Amino acid sequence: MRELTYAEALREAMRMAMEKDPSVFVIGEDIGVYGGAFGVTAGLIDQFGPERIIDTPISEAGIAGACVGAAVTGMRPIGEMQFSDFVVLAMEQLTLQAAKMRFMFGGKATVPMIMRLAGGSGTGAAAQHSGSLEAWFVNIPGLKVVIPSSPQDAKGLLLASLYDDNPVIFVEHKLLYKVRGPVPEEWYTIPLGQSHTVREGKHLTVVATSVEVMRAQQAADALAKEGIELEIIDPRTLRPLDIDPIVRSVKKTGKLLIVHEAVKMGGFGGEVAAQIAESEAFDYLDAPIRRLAGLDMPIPYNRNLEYHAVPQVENIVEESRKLVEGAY
Amino acid sequence: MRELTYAEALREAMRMAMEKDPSVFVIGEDIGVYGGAFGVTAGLIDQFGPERIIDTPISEAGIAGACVGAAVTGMRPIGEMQFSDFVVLAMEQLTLQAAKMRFMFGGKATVPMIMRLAGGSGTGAAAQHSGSLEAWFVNIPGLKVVIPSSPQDAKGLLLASLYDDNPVIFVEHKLLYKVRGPVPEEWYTIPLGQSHTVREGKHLTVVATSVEVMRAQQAADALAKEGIELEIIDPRTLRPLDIDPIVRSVKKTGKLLIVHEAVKMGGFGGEVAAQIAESEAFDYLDAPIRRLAGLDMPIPYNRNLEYHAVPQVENIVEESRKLVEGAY
Amino acid sequence: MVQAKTEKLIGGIFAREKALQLIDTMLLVRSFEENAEEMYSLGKIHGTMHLSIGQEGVAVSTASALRPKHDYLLNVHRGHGHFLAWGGDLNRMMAEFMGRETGYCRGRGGSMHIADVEANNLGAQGIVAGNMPISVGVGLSIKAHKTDQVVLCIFGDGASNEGAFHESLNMASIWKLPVIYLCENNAYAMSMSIKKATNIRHISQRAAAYGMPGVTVDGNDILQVYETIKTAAEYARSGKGPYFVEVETYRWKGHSKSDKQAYRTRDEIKAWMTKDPIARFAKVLGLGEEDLEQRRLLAREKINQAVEYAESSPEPDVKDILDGVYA
Amino acid sequence: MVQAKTEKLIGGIFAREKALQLIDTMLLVRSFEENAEEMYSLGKIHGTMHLSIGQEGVAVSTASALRPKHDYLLNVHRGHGHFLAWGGDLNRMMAEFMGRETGYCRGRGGSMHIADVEANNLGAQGIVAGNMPISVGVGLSIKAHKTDQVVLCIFGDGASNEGAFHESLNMASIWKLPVIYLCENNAYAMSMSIKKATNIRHISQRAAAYGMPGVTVDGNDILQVYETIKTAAEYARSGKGPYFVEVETYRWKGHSKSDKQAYRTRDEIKAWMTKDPIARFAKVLGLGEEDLEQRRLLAREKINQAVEYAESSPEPDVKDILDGVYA
Ligand SMILES: Cc1ncc(C[n+]2csc(CCOP(=O)(O)OP(=O)(O)O)c2C)c(N)n1
Ligand SMILES: Cc1ncc(C[n+]2csc(CCOP(=O)(O)OP(=O)(O)O)c2C)c(N)n1
Ligand SMILES: [Mg+2]
Ligand SMILES: [Mg+2]
Repeated sequence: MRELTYAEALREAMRMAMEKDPSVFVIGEDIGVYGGAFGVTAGLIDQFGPERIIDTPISEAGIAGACVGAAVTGMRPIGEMQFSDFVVLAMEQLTLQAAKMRFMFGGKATVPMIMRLAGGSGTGAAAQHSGSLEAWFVNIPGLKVVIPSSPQDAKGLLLASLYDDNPVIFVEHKLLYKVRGPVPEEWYTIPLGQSHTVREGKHLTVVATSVEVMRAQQAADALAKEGIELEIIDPRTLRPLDIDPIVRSVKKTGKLLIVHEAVKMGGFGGEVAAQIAESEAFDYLDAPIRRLAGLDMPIPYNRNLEYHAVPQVENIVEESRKLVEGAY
Repeated sequence: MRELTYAEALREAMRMAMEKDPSVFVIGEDIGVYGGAFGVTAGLIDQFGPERIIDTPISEAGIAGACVGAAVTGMRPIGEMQFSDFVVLAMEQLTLQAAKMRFMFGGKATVPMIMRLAGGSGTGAAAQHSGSLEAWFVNIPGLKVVIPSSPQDAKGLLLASLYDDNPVIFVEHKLLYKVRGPVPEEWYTIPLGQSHTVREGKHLTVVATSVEVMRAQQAADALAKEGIELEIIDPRTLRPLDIDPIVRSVKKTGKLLIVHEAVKMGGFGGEVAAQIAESEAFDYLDAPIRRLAGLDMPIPYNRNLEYHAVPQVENIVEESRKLVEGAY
Repeated sequence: MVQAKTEKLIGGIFAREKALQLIDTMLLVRSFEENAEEMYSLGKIHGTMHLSIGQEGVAVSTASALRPKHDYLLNVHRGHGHFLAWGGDLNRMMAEFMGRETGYCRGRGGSMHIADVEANNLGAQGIVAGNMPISVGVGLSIKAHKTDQVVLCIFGDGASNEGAFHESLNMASIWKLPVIYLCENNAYAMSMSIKKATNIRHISQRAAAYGMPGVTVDGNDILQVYETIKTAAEYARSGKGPYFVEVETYRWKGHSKSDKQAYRTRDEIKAWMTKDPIARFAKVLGLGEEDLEQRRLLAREKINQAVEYAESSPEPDVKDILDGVYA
Repeated sequence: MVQAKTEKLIGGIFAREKALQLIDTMLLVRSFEENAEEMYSLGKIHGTMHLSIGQEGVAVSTASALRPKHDYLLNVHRGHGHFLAWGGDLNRMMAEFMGRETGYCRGRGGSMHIADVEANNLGAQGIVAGNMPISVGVGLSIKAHKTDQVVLCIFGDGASNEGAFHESLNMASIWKLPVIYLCENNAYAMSMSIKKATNIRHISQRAAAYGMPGVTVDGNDILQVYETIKTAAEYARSGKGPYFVEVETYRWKGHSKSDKQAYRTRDEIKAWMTKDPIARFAKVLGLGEEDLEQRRLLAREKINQAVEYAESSPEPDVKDILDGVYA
């Protein structure tokens, strides 16, 4: 199949949507001639013009509000937070307005919008430009939270999010933008709320998200040589969470490792662990549930420290081995 | 011992601190002559004047920034968010500045500030004035998160937070403000990071926070008549979390129920469940870990719906009974 | 001066019939709130609410200068008057206040979130200035749909110190969005006097920071507000961009239920009560007290009927508790 | 005119010695950034950085009009010049850029977060306008401690559209806090022209919205900036409150490493390069090219020594990775 980078796949999804549907527009900082800080929207302004690829002043709350107001009056806006960290400035519009509006109005309004966040560490951007904040949104009813880990998922999930009538927080990862993979040329959607079993295996269930899915796959390749088979599941949507495939997998493997880049304490992994611990899979667990996640610290500038602040392939290999060999 | 309400206990702590230490001041909306939306700061302005009890314009980011800037230059500010929901407008200052400043500066700055949040539902204030957002802050290294459930804890934890050199998010509950309880008259502190076993019992460990501690105690009284003994543990500090007493308790009871008002999905309960599921207590569990928490919805206006949106005494009674009777 | 205006208006644009409707709507709003206050103290309404008694003139004059249901309304927390002036149905409004299934928001929203989406009334607002960023999006939507609608975005003096105010007015201005920013300056934000909260004489001076026209008018002078909003609406509809209108008015009652009003004097309140927009406009129309009393009774009657309607309406069923969270 | 000023300054307040120091600091800043850019392309520095080449005049004139170390600095992301002008040590600065343990932030902060807390330099800022709410708190702290310090809060044109700008200026004004708000208007916020981002001619016009004095001056005219900051500082120190200074300048380089600069023309850049603050001030001082070259070489030499220092400094030890998260 034809290959695209994750960034190109996102761009293609936006282009197809805008060609088909005049109610779709993109709004954010430097997304026009600049093409976005990570080039995701490169060239779109040439095709759709400044009325539909809207460059904004540096006003994140304004960007979010522009999406909310347009969505509730019939548009399907796609907002961009240049770095996911900046969403801290848009929390009021996203969590008190977009997420609650439909409910507060007795189910009589819809807010079909997407807010794209460029998240994650690994580029030396330090503590204020490397955040992984998805767990915040998972705690907010009314929102959906999508976090693609491959070019194919990026396109299919973006198109599905666009035609979901609820506000969607779409969490991307800077290190994935340049990753290439097969992407169907046609219009396709990947339903929200469907976990994806990326790799089958019988010794250990690994639930990973975003960039950690890629790392888990590399770890699995390495462990396969030792005869250890990982089953990797990517939830892809964190809210709603499709837990059943994970339950089934844990019943098969008896072991669960959860891997994400976000800080462990209070991170999304806790929710997965809790749901498994209260599920029927609980009786099949023959080892404690383990979480491998970001260290309890902001992302440091120094390259080496930054590398060690989040789970890398070798950490997944080691932790998986320990679990399978019964170290816990 | 002399009894005070939770609000009075908080006020006494602030008064004692301000009498002793000129670097302490309080800043927020309508905390002066109005005395605060819930009367917590009533009368303080008469004693300390408008320079130390600072009424602000409606500018939550500004309030948070005022605390950050004052704290890093030698003051010990206490900020107030009139309703916890409004903290969504201060997330940048709290999570990107206050929480990370010390680390980003190589450990060379301290930010000793408190941000008090009036949280929770039960007053008919509806979806934008009833939030329980503590889980967000638990995912942010650099912050401490304190959530008192009684007047005695309120005073002791506030004084401890004030003399902790890190930024503290101090989560209060509207329904607790009028609750009375014994409060020592002297200056005392309750160390941050110490769980409190509120009640001993052998059949089931209940981890509860804030208003749910009170409800859990009432549930325990009811169940005691049936011979079911709950052991209730209040973490009191969510970050850092003192998990050991919970681990010990679960090893004793073999069962764990986590109760909080915040929405279950992505809530703090997941972190507790995960830490127990990866602890040595895991092998002692003879039932799945259960969480009783807010329904997956914004808080509704209608009184009856609002009541049913969060765990009440009867829900805790029923869930505890099921767990003890082996329904899961 | 006002008299002159009156003649012109009563004669021309503004038929006496319409003027009388405004009086009746003001009376309805006031009765509604007096009743709501009473029901609250009787425990029939819970939560909190923000009464606009003394400010009714702004609501009726503004709505009458616009095209309710065609234009968009982004209402404020102190918005009962605007809700009714926008054509809100009294029964369904009362039902919402009493948390009934027949209310505008099926009892889920209450006073702070009451909305009538079909009428392009996008709801009252629980967050100060929370509707301002939304106004930018609605404005973009109107531009995209190429209609001649405008957005009426209402907020108080206190909202003018929120960051959202700044970002929104700037965006609306650079993109020439059809938004009327109506600032109801009632002198206080809860307990905070606008004199202490800012260092300027008129909030409308801030419009200049965005290259936007801004004016300040007497909010209790119905005809003046009416004309100003008309001007603003023409400006916005013609594609020139947003327009900022500050109206000076005053709330007679406390901010909400918990207010002891230690921050202001009885005299100040009394002084403002002499500027009652209802009495003032009645005078302009040469309406006598008995005539007014007649109309007041009719308003009360409507309120009583609405209460009956609401009280006989069902409460939401707990089994439907999750309704409306997701589409 | 400038000549006149110069005489006065060079003669009086502003000894020729000091003027020559400013030249040397500007040369140092420029060499530092030229070097940093090169090291970046060689992969010796990672992450991102924001070069201020072309804007050095603002940094040296501002710091020289204040009392570095006594006053407080809330620096901006494009703040290398201000850092050095505030008295930053070249070696420890270079070490920070290279992520070494000997750096100001032990290699944890890098260009965007470099701080020197002992010198009351409270750090560069990764968040646009993120330092503005903090300026309010530092101002309150100065008031509480009753010192004659001022806060220098630096930000760009783009920051003036953030909500934080609005809330902070308003609070600083109503409480008369000793803050100098220095807006470095270099015409663009990343790719966004200030002409598109706002609807006003000068950002300083916004000061009026807070009842604060505001002026706009040529940021590449060292003497003018120096005098303006002096005035602002006296105003702030005397308890009159905050002061807003907009300096018009221009960045010669791209916004950061990823910038193709499709949003501006070569001609525009060329035109601004003729307004080089270093060349201009050298002219004012009657400094010849060979003299200047001499000084340039001295600056380069210092840079090379700093690079040696940094390269011979240890990287942080991974076992200390959690250091500094909590006090
Ligand atoms: C972001 C936010 N901060 C604070 C509040 C609490 N609050 C509700 S109304 C109000 C006063 C608003 O004053 P103003 O804007 O002047 O409107 P008024 O009530 O005077 O009509 C406050 C502080 C809120 N609802 N939202
Ligand atoms: C809140 C926030 N939004 C966006 C960014 C990304 N960003 C960094 S610098 C910059 C441009 C800032 O422009 P300006 O304030 O004019 O300063 P300049 O870079 O021109 O010196 C942007 C958009 C950020 N760091 N923080
Ligand atoms: Mg007001
Ligand atoms: Mg700029």
